[in-house]
Amino acid sequence: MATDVSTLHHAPAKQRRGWLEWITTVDHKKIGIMYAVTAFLFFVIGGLEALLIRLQLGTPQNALLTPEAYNQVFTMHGTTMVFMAIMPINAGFMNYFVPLMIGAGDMAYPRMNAMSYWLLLFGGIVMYSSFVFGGGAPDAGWFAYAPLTSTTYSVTRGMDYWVLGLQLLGVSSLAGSVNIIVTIIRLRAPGMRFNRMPLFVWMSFVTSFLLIFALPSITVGITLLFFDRNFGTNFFLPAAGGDPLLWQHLFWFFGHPEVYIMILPAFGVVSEMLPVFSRKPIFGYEFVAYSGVAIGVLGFTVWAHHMFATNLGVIADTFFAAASMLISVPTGVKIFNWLATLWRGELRFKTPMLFSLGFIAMFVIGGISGVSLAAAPFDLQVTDSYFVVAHFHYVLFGGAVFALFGAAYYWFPKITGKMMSERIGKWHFWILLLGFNLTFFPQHMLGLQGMPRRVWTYQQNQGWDFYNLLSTIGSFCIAFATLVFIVNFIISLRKGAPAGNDPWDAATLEWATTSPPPAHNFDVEYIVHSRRPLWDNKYSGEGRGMTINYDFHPHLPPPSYAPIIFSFGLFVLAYGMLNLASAPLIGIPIILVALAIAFVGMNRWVGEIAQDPVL
Amino acid sequence: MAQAVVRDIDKNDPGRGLDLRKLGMWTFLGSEVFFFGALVVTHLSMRGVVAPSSSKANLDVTGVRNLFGDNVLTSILAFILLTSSLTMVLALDGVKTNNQKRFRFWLGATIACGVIFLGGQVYEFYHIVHEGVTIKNMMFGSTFFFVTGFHGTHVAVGVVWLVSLLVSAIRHPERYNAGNYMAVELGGLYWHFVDLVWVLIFTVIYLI
Amino acid sequence: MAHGHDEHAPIEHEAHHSHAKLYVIIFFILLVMTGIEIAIPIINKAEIVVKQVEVALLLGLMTIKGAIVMMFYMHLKGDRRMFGTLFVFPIVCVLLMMLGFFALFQPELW
Amino acid sequence: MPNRSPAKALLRPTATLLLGSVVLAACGQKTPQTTLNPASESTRAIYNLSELLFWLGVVVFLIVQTWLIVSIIKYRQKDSSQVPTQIHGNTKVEIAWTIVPAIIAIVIFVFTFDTIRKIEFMPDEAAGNTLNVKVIGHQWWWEFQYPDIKDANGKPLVTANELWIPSGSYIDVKMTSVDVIHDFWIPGLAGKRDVMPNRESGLWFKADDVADGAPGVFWGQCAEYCGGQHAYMKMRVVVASPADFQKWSTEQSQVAVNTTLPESFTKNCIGCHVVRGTNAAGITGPDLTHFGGRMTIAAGTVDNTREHLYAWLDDPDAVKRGNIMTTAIKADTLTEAEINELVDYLESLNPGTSVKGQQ
Repeated sequence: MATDVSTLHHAPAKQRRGWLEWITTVDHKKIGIMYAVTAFLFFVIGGLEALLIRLQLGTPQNALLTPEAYNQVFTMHGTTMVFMAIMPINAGFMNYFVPLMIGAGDMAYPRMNAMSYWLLLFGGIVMYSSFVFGGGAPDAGWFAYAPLTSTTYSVTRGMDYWVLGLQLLGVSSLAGSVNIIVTIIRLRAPGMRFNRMPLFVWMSFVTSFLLIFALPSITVGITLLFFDRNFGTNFFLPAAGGDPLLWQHLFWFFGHPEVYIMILPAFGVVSEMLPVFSRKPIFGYEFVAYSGVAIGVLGFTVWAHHMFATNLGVIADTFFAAASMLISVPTGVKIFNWLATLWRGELRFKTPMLFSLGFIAMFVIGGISGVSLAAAPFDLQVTDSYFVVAHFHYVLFGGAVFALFGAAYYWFPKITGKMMSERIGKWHFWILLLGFNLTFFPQHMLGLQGMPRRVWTYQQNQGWDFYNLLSTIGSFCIAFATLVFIVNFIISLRKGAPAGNDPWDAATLEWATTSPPPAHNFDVEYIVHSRRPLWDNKYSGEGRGMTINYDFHPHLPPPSYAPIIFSFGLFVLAYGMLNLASAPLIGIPIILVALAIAFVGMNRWVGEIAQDPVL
Repeated sequence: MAQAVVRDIDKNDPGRGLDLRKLGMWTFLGSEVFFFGALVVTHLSMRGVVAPSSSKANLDVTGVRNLFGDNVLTSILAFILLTSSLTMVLALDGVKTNNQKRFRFWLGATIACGVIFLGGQVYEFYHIVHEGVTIKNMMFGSTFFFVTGFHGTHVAVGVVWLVSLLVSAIRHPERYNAGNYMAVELGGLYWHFVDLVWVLIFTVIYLI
Repeated sequence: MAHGHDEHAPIEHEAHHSHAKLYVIIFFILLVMTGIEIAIPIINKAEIVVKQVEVALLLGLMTIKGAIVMMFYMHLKGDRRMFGTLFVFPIVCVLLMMLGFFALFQPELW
Repeated sequence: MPNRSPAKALLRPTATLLLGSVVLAACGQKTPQTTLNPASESTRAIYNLSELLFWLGVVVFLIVQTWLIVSIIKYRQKDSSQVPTQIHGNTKVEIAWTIVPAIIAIVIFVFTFDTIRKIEFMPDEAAGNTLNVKVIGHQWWWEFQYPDIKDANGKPLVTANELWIPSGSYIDVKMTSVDVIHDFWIPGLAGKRDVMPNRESGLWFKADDVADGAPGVFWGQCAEYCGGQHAYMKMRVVVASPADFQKWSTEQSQVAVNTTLPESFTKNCIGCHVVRGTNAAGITGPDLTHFGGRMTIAAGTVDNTREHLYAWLDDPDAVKRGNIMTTAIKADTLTEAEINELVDYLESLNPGTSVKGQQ
């Protein structure tokens, strides 16, 4: 820190080539790409698990999967999609675009950013290695209700892998969120006041706060669970006085905000795309931004609506029903503002726009079923039935996944410098829309006809056969649509038309730099004067949206091995913890090795900070 | 000229010129508040539970709490941690006033207090386990060791942090002065937070 | 635009003014309050005041102690507002949630 | 509505879809576990609430989709060089559409609260007309106890997987679990309630009247994921007229109609099962005293017929993989003769009043 920063400005950073370039990178754009690609791989894995589920349920009394296999598959499907697909895809887009949209050169802590990514990858590996080393994957459902998670009822090591995988993913998310928050508070370009930030940045900001406030609760929960399973405590074991409901409180206090953690970035992306393709500003910027904040705050007061069936009592039922319904107000405001953004615009139906419109149409259905679930008595009939499965897929697939596919089409030109094929993109959209509705709409009916969720099979002649078959057919349409996307991605990556800096005639700062952006993002510093700096410069006159400061010295920290070494130490530590109670003679040496690796990484890291005062 | 424009335009921004690492530290501590909140809720809602089949089933909360006597040991620990907060802030005062000697002395004193606190906690745990309350055999023990253990872990991390700070301060004295004290301030913030948690734990677990 | 370093710092900064005296005074205030805290349950063994009042007294003292540590030792008093907001907002949230949790689910604890 | 024709265009497919599912349900498709055919006061109250929710949902759905489709048709880009008027917002309009969802939410809340009141508090008139039932969840079957009805030994009457109740009475259900969390759900009669270990939860319901000799059968199922065979933790609820119920309960509280245990039963079964009037007194498995009259085997997994029972005793793991009986009976544990002997005996345990085979 004694080093004068100015001497570092033009020092050429050592660039490594090939795969080492990716392993050592601290560039938020490369990290964002790694996040997105890894998350997409997990999305595909989770999708294959979903296909297995649908194949098994396509016909009554099917024997494709044993109950044990089915239970592991649906548990891993949920866990994968929530923690390893949607959350990290969001994190990937945030990583790539938050700094660009606020006119910053990088994230606040580039090395910590790399660590967040590596912990995501390692956490996923820990979780999936349970298939190989754990005697079976986790099998207690993604919300892992005690005491089904105890060693009595979940006899494989799967749940221990689940706990340790989640711990790594939790550290990853916590570090990533602190990074985003600090980046947004501190690194906004001059003049980009909070109420001028792009709405995607706003939603990233809110999401990150939700994460740092919600994660501790599940961290405590899974640590207690780990102690119950390994060190003989009885927190959740009713036979010894423990309380399974405590788990539900700890889990859902995290779990409900988690829903908004997954959907708010999608709201943000849609709020970026709709105005661009309507060629109008977002209608009611403040209402859209603050309703996001309101959703975030209210999200912490509704966790027990997942527990209506546990006999909470009239007072708690009433409170949580009311609070949950209240959330429909800011959500409704957002939807109306999006619709008003379209009104009297000049709509261009490019693929990202199609996905945004599809998002609105589908999300509304999920919202309506969501409000009905908040009505506690109705919830008592349909909770834990396929109606709930339909509801949250309309929210998380029809909502988040549609928006994120849209974002992929929207930002692909910026990331790669090439356009994605519009023709294939439209095929992708329509097949996905069809397949999605075919898969999940019948599930409303299934729930109303009394089919519980998480059943590995069912008997015929209960009025469920036809809807299940439809749903299974639909799921293959979704799989096919995803294949179309992958094909489009590969073709466009190779032969896509050159994109240019600003292919969509957009409004925000990421389109002011080249596609793909240089390592330091911007050659100049922008001084922002409006919410749509680029648009206003184009349409209201040069200098109305932003002015340029040429006296600008971008500085980037050099590539570093420290983050991956440190993360690898934590990764090894997870396996040490797994063996600590069952085989201490193996576990303790592994832990010591792991701590040594982590120490090496940390030591390097501290040394690098001393050279270059950025975490 | 451009710099002047920047300054002017940023005048009212709440994020203007904040130290990056300090910002991150406060954000992280905000998250830690929720962490200890969840732990304390767990303790409060579970500590009174008497296990139906526990070997110490007849020992209820009052019975266990008698093990603490009139909290003599805990009161001493509270006193030590309080003192360590004073020494920590004096160490920061030392570096801010370019007084290397005071800085290192008080930093060393803080570390010493931390180590004594940990020793005291180990002794306390030993004593309680000796009386037959373990993390396994009753709910009070489980939650008590869990909450205080997590706090102790935080203290231990703090001690390691401050030791590495002290080593660095001795090896590179030029890095710590009135213009460059953020590393000390960050360590201090963490340390005071741990003290703050003890203020909470001391009241909620031992006194109430 | 380097990260977080507006001031291109010369190596030797002018020394700040020392606040050691204030810190020691604060320490003694905290010490006295802790002493009162410890004394309350011992004195009240005879049930001079009802348990609820005792608990309220202890929680009140705890809050004041915490606030003093935050304001003076963690320098929130006089520091930039953003830091305090980032820390105090979660504290307020956690307290409200705890109140809500115990009111709705563990009313017997009151 | 600003534009009529698209609204109409949307109404038709919606109606078709809704009608379609009703038709589907009506023609030949049995839906024994449906929530849409309430047969008790509380489920009717819930059904009424869900109708309100449905129609409000349809209105919101139509408004949003119409608005969306009209915008798409009306404002598609005509001239790529044209920049539309830049509208940034309109505070009055936005306040309006903040208030409108709030009003809808309040309306829903008022009806929700009313329904909560209706289904949570048992009415005063229930006093004197209440039957207590205790539900105990096991992995993966249901135990039912009637504290008000004593069996021949003076203990509460116990049955398994088939709950008989009198119509017109208030059924006060208390429940708990011996292992993990289950959930008691008979969609036609009551909403879900978690069945938790070490805790007692409860609900009440009052089934609609049925005629003498024409009991109604309702299907129910565990609704909280409870491990391997969560899918086959089913139950049947038989709503009988008070007279029929009286007859049934009198029969049920007797000892078994056949108290001569075959040797293979003594050898293999009495450790886990009760047959009242004999020395079979195990409590791990379901009470078998009047097994022959029950509708299903293995908690609703298969119908109670000789063939199914034979298959079940031959290899329970093949019928319901992983259930606790597989720890005692493997594929080769029993000989053919023993199985036939057991089937004969178990099917003989039928006291008379039964709805077996008539669902």
